[in-house]
Amino acid sequence: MEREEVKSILESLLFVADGPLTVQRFAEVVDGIDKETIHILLQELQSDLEAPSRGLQLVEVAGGYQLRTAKINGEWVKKLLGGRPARMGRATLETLAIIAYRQPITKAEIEAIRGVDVDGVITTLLERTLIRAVARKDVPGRPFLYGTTAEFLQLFNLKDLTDLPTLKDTDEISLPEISRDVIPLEQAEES
Amino acid sequence: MEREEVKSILESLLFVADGPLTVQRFAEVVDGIDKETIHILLQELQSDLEAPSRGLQLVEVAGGYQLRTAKINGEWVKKLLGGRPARMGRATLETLAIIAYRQPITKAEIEAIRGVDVDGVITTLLERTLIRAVARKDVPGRPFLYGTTAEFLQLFNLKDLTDLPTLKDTDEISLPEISRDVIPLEQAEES
Amino acid sequence: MSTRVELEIFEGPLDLLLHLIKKNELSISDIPIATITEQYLATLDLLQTLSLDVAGEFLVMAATLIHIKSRMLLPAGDDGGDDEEEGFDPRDELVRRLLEYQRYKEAAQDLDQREVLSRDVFTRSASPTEEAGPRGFREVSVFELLAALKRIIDRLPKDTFHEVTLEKITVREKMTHLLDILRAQNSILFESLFAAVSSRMEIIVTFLAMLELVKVRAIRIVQEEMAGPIKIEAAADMDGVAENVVLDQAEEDPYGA
Repeated sequence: MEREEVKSILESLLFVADGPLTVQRFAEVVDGIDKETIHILLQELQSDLEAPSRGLQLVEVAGGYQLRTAKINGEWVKKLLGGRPARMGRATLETLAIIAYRQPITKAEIEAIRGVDVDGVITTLLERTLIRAVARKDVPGRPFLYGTTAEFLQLFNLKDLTDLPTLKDTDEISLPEISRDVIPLEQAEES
Repeated sequence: MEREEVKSILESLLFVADGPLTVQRFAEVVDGIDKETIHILLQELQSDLEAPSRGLQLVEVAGGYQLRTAKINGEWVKKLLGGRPARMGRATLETLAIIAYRQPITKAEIEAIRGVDVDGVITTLLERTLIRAVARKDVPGRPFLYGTTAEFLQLFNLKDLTDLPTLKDTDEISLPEISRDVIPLEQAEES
Repeated sequence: MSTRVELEIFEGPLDLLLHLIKKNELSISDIPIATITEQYLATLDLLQTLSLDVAGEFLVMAATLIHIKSRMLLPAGDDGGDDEEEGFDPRDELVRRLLEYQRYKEAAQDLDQREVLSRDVFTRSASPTEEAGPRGFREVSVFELLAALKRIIDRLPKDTFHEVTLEKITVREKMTHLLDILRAQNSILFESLFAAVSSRMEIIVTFLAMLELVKVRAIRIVQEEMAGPIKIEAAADMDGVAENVVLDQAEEDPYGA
């Protein structure tokens, strides 16, 4: 198959896909094309889209590639689509950040960090499938441990969890130490 | 606004639109741009997409413009989408609804309600394990009685069968009555 | 847990403390605990004066601050003996919590500044079956219709008084009625179709009439977005298709007297 043809097919597939497409998936669908070629063509597509007259971008997100509108056109798109979901509140964002960086984590552990009850927020995040229960913690009460989902990566345009910006180290205090300290607090709180 | 910018916006809008966009609609959203310019830019976009490396086409349909995949890539698109559970057709949904509300039910009884042969649909539903044969009816021929499965509940996000949007308050108008009334219409349709 | 109308501005006691520390340009690792406790309590007082409900967490923190303050006043080694470590500071635990909270607060801000999907950037929302239909509306499933129907029925008064007199309304009449409406205005909201309907039997009959017209493809039932309003609209050749069906029904009508 011609290079141009394959590129054209990749664009078609990206256009109709429901979510990010992995190079693996492209290779399965367009058989006979090696992953290396697919990779190169996707890079090409990516740079084609950087032209100022183009209104799309090809992002690497949640382990795959996805076409999205250019950020600069966000306001116009919003105008076309009309009323869009409101901004995510701070409580939601903070809880999500804690789960993203500390997963798997229990509700009690999140509450110890935020200093407030997070029941409602957890429910919202579960409903939006931004987090999911991944396991139960082997402590009394066997609480759920929560982790983030592929939808979370998609929402914030992240390739994978390592793509999360590094937590700013504000001080010499290391994370493990903090969590060790946090556990007794929870127990105290529960009793 | 720069010409390039507007072209970029048009591409973004076409990308996210649910249906064809009229020049009028573009003009409403991107205010300050005259329809003539929009028209010219859309023509430009249309010819850009004719390049062999592009996988989309801009079609004029129902009085508006819509981005679609290039016809030539149809097979690949189908292959990609075929890998996922396809959207359920109306016949399948209707049959499933009848089974859900009237289970256990025989094929003949479903056909009496729908007024059409449901062999193919039943096979599909069995293959997708949305229904299963739960028993045989004690009538001549001892036909299978079908009921829904756990997968069915999952697919429609139902806790259990009582969670179906039943017409609880309309018990006095039982379904058999409805089906009796519906049959003549369907027969009319077939003739 | 008390209702938390109050401190939408403060996400919790830690957030309020961070705010006070920042406002006073203090260092987290060396908080003048007396000053901060005073300001913290003053803020809570203010909120209570404004008749705002102060959540339990804020009060727990107030107690913690007062406790730390009291321990700061004790001479070293005089505080019960469970903190023998050299250089123990009663503020340590609080400092740790504040630093950790601040870290995630910043991480949350970073997340918020990314290209957020459906806020800054958008993916396609249309159904992938490109050649399927000229319109991007999604067709509504039977289940969604039944759910919508149930909502309408639920709104009806529970009495079934009128049922007897209204039973004579026929599917055919309803079909004709619906076609008339659509001829006049091309589309109608599902719910408004039932607005003037007062008995369950009439609702069912109306619903059946609608289903019949869908079946023969005289009308389409569409929805612009999930959970959005359901719309009934005329199909391209509504009249051509519907006429036969309605006429055929004229002969024998199961709902007729």
